[in-house]
Amino acid sequence: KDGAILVQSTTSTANSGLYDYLLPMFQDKTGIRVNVVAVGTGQAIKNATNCDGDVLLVHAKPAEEAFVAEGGGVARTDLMYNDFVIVGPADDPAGVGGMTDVEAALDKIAGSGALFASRGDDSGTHKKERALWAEAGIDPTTASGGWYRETGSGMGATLNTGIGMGAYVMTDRATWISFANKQDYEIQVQGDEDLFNQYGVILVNPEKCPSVNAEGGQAFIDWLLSAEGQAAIADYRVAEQQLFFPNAPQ
Amino acid sequence: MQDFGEAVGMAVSLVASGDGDLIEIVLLSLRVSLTATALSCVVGLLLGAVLAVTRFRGRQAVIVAVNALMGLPPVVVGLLVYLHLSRAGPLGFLGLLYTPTAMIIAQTLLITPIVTALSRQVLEDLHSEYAEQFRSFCLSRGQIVRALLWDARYSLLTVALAGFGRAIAEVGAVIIVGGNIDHLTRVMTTAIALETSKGDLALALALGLVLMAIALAVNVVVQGVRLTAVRHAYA
Amino acid sequence: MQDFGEAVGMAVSLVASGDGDLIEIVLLSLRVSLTATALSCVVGLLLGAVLAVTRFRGRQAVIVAVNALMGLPPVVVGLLVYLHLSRAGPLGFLGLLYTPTAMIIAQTLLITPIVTALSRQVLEDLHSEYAEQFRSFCLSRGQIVRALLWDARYSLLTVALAGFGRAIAEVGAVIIVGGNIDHLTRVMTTAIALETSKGDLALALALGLVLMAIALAVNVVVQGVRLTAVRHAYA
Amino acid sequence: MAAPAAASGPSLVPLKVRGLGLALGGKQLISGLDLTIGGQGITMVMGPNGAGKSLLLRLLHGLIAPSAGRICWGGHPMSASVTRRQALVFQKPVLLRRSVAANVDFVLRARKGDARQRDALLDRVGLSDKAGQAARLLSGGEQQRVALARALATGPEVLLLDEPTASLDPTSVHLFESIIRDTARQGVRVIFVSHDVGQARRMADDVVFLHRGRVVEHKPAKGFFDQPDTELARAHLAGRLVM
Amino acid sequence: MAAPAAASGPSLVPLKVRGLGLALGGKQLISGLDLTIGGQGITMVMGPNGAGKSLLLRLLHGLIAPSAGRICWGGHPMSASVTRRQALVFQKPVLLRRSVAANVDFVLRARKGDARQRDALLDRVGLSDKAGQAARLLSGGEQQRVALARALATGPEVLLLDEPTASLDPTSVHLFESIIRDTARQGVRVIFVSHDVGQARRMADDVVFLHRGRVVEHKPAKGFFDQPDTELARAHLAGRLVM
Ligand SMILES: Nc1ncnc2c1ncn2[C@@H]1O[C@H](COP(=O)(O)OP(=O)(O)OP(=O)(O)O)[C@@H](O)[C@H]1O
Ligand SMILES: Nc1ncnc2c1ncn2[C@@H]1O[C@H](COP(=O)(O)OP(=O)(O)OP(=O)(O)O)[C@@H](O)[C@H]1O
Ligand SMILES: [Mg+2]
Ligand SMILES: [Mg+2]
Repeated sequence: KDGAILVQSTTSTANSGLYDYLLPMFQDKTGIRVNVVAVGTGQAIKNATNCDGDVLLVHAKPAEEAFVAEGGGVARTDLMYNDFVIVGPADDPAGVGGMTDVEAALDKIAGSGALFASRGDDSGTHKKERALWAEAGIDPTTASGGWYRETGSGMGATLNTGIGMGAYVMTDRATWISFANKQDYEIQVQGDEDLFNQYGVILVNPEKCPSVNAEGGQAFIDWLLSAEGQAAIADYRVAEQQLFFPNAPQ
Repeated sequence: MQDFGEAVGMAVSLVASGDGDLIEIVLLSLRVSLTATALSCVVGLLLGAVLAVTRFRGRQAVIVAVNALMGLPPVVVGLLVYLHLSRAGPLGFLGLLYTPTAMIIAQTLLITPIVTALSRQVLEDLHSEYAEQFRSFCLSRGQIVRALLWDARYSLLTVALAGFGRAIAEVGAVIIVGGNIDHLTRVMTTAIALETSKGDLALALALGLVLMAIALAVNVVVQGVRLTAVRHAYA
Repeated sequence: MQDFGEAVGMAVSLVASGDGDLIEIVLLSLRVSLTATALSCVVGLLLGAVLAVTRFRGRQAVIVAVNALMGLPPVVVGLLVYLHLSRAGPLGFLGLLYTPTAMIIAQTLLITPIVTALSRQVLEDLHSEYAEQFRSFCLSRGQIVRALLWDARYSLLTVALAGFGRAIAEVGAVIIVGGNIDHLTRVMTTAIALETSKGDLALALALGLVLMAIALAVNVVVQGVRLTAVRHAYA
Repeated sequence: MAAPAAASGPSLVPLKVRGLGLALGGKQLISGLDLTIGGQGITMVMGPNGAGKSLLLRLLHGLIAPSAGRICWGGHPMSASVTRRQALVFQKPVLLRRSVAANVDFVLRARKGDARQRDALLDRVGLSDKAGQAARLLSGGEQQRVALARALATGPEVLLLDEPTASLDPTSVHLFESIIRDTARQGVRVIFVSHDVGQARRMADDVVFLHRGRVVEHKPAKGFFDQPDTELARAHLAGRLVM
Repeated sequence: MAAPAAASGPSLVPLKVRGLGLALGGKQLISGLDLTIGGQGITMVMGPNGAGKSLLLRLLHGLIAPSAGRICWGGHPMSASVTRRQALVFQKPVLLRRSVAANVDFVLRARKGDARQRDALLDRVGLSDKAGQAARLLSGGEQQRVALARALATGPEVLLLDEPTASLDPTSVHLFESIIRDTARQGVRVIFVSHDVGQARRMADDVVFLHRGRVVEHKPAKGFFDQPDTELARAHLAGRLVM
């Protein structure tokens, strides 16, 4: 147990199976065991603020930067990205299939009366979704409980719920590809630059939190950002699709 | 730990503010869990009584199974109900998924075994005293069951409260079949889970305190009824 | 609904395969929940017995409070334990967060009120018969408590099983204080929650069935012990 | 009072018991017990503590199944419908956690008796003024009264009484004896367990003397008391039966 | 058998009861009861069902608190330490869900008595051969024996007996009477409730006659039985007391 490090992570990376792929490689190389706690982004940051973790790996850039600014973390580094997509039932009641302009697609969904399931949990994904609605000039919360359904849950749970009620859902691609309960759902909207989804990695500040395993944590971050780690991220595939695209600054 | 102090203050001001959203959530929690408790008492007390008074081959096995079902995980109950009520499921046409009704169904399934197992034990203990006298009176099974339920009613209240406690505290099943949809199916526990995942632990705890206050209020009412009734009753 | 058939098959082959990861998770679940049940029986049965036999001002209030605490939401317990054990918390120096010990603590807190409330009722019912005789014997409170616990032991087993059921099925508390860390703190219920969030409902259900099988096994063992003991015992 | 439901089929007497045996908890408590009770009247069952008197009443009432032998009531083998036509006053009254009145009402309702009988029944056993009281808070003797009232409420053809006057005061003993004699006179067959030799002399038409689960003697009362056949019975009546 | 623990302080007699009152459930069950019991011997308490005999024993034993008046045992007001020096055999024996032997052991252990007394006690009440049996499956009379054995196991200075022979066979009644007489002779003060007039004549040194929660008469036995002062007592003894 000694020497092991604890990563506070979002559920999306954990649920995609990325860690199951990466961690054995890292451990083989360094002998350091990595334990992952996968929770909502907000809870992950809160846990890290309470010093309950060595590394933070989430996707909510403004919140991450605030965390570092307040002294919770040493520094934030871009790690990888993927993108968000909007999935919907095959019969596509709002007729958004194939659209690449996400604001237009949201506008159409809002106008059609078709259901839209939002995470509603203040997570990175949820924040992104709200920003997109704002850009589309729509305030869906006025329809909360109507066609706009805020599930207040993680990505997987929101997908289960959305699919259960036939609602459109915005999800990160990694979660979607590895999601097993797709039923008749398909990706309807993708490819807009606005759907970009950046992941960052932060070492929890050992000055503020003396219990932090700074050495191990830094080793893990260094490995992730190294050419080897980045290549490993790029190599991870589910259903023959790449889930994450490494973009650490070289 | 400052969160805890913060939570207490927040809980008080939440309650004091009479926030409309909170009231909505509280009322839905009560509606769902009280209905589920009532339904599972109807079924569970009867089943428990029948198990307590009848002797049949395999009875021990049934008792073991019911006791084991007290360990039914809420998530599993949620999934089973979800699979039945989902659009692809056999009862999908009812359109019940993500409604309070679905949540009531799930909680009822979850706590019926608890009420059954515990009331079986309570009633069997009482029946060990009454059994021969009842057989002498040649009572029908229905008469025996009714007499036991009536004479053990004060002890059974505690059983019902255990069921209610499980229901009102439960999150795994209602979040799957209810979806924690704001203004539709959000209850106290799913709201707490949400605030927790947001990292707003103080608010989550504050909601938890409110929930405990509600549970306490229900228990006070029940105890009040019990004491009033006992005053006119027969040891 | 095909998921359900799939789940049954999957559960069978999971168990048959003797998968090492599954065994690890099962053993941890059992270790955590059995330990928590044992601890809460030590505390809860004693408290329940003391509440059953003593009369003091405010006793009714304590009983109502304990009954209400049966409705303690696991997430709230998880948060409270988290806030204490977190590095930033008062007991953070112990380094217990995200360990099985933390999970045991959380589950113990969760089920102790259940064991207390239910055993209080069972023992009070028995005590109503014994009370005068015991007072005539001038027993100390400790002697009374011990005698009641012993004479009610078969009924109290059902109470303990209710506590165990709540513990083994519980996910909200252990996931917060345990973190559902693979190979460290992953138990059956957190694994089920994980598979559910991955959308692998069949696997989630299969794990749920395995969990039920475990609960059943525990209950079979307990019932076996009970029946063997009753055969040598006194009505 | 409920008149015996004589209309409900052929009579339950004579009672014929053949080769009755009962083993419980690995012990042979009753063995090879033969007994024939016919006609009308009151049969007293006597015998030392632990002889098996209460077990015999339970067997005759169908509450426990014998491990050997047969019990026939008027040609009917033991069955629920035979039980229904009898009433048993237990040695320890088992009262419901209800009022005295509710205890009687319970039986009247369960047996579809006439609800208006209740007050008459309570009056007859001297409990009119306790109707509203919690039955389980009654004194020992008062509890036995409730038990008798309930038994009468079923309108039995056979009345099995297990030491029903053990806790009664002398006046009430006489009252009960006269109630029971009246009941017997109306055609109800009474089988009565008692340790009270004086009572047995006053009440019995015939006496069954049990010892260690066997019928040692069964004789008309006069003969039994004046000239018991066995040394056991003689010693019992004299209060010097050594175990 | 446990000899009375006479060493444990000044004697509990005389008993003085002054103005004793008890109200339960809104009913005045005992009122203005005065009673003085001194010296040695056996005091019989008699009276009709519901007179308050069992309640009086409970009050004298400190199990319930009076609503008026005082009880003094040898100058000590009622207290736990007085209760500890007494034993009460209840009208309905309350047996633990254990074996006969364990029921006696329980008391011996609780009162730090000598564990080796158990077999002697069981032998004395005629239960040696039932030591291993479940106490609650015993016959009525056997249960009363266990209750007496347990009471003797506490080595009391005062023995309160509530109809302890009501379910016993004639031989055992004699056995119990001689045990109780022996115990009284060893200096234990015995207060004995019974409905059995014959027994009272055999045993009593003095008689307290209770009626409706009041002491109607308290006289030496001979005087009470031959020449009761009151019509009530006369009627009671004759079995013709009308309520
Ligand atoms: N379930 C049982 N298991 C073992 N022994 C039993 C059981 N029930 C009764 N006995 C024993 O059977 C014997 C006869 O019991 P029963 O109650 O018939 O006695 P009884 O003749 O009615 O005595 P009493 O005059 O004391 O009432 C007793 O010794 C009792 O201990
Ligand atoms: N808790 C109570 N509440 C109300 N009434 C009670 C309570 N306890 C006893 N009584 C009544 O008090 C009266 C006296 O009871 P007690 O048991 O002392 O009678 P007793 O003289 O022992 O009669 P018995 O000869 O039948 O044993 C009875 O009428 C009984 O119904
Ligand atoms: Mg008997
Ligand atoms: Mg009495």
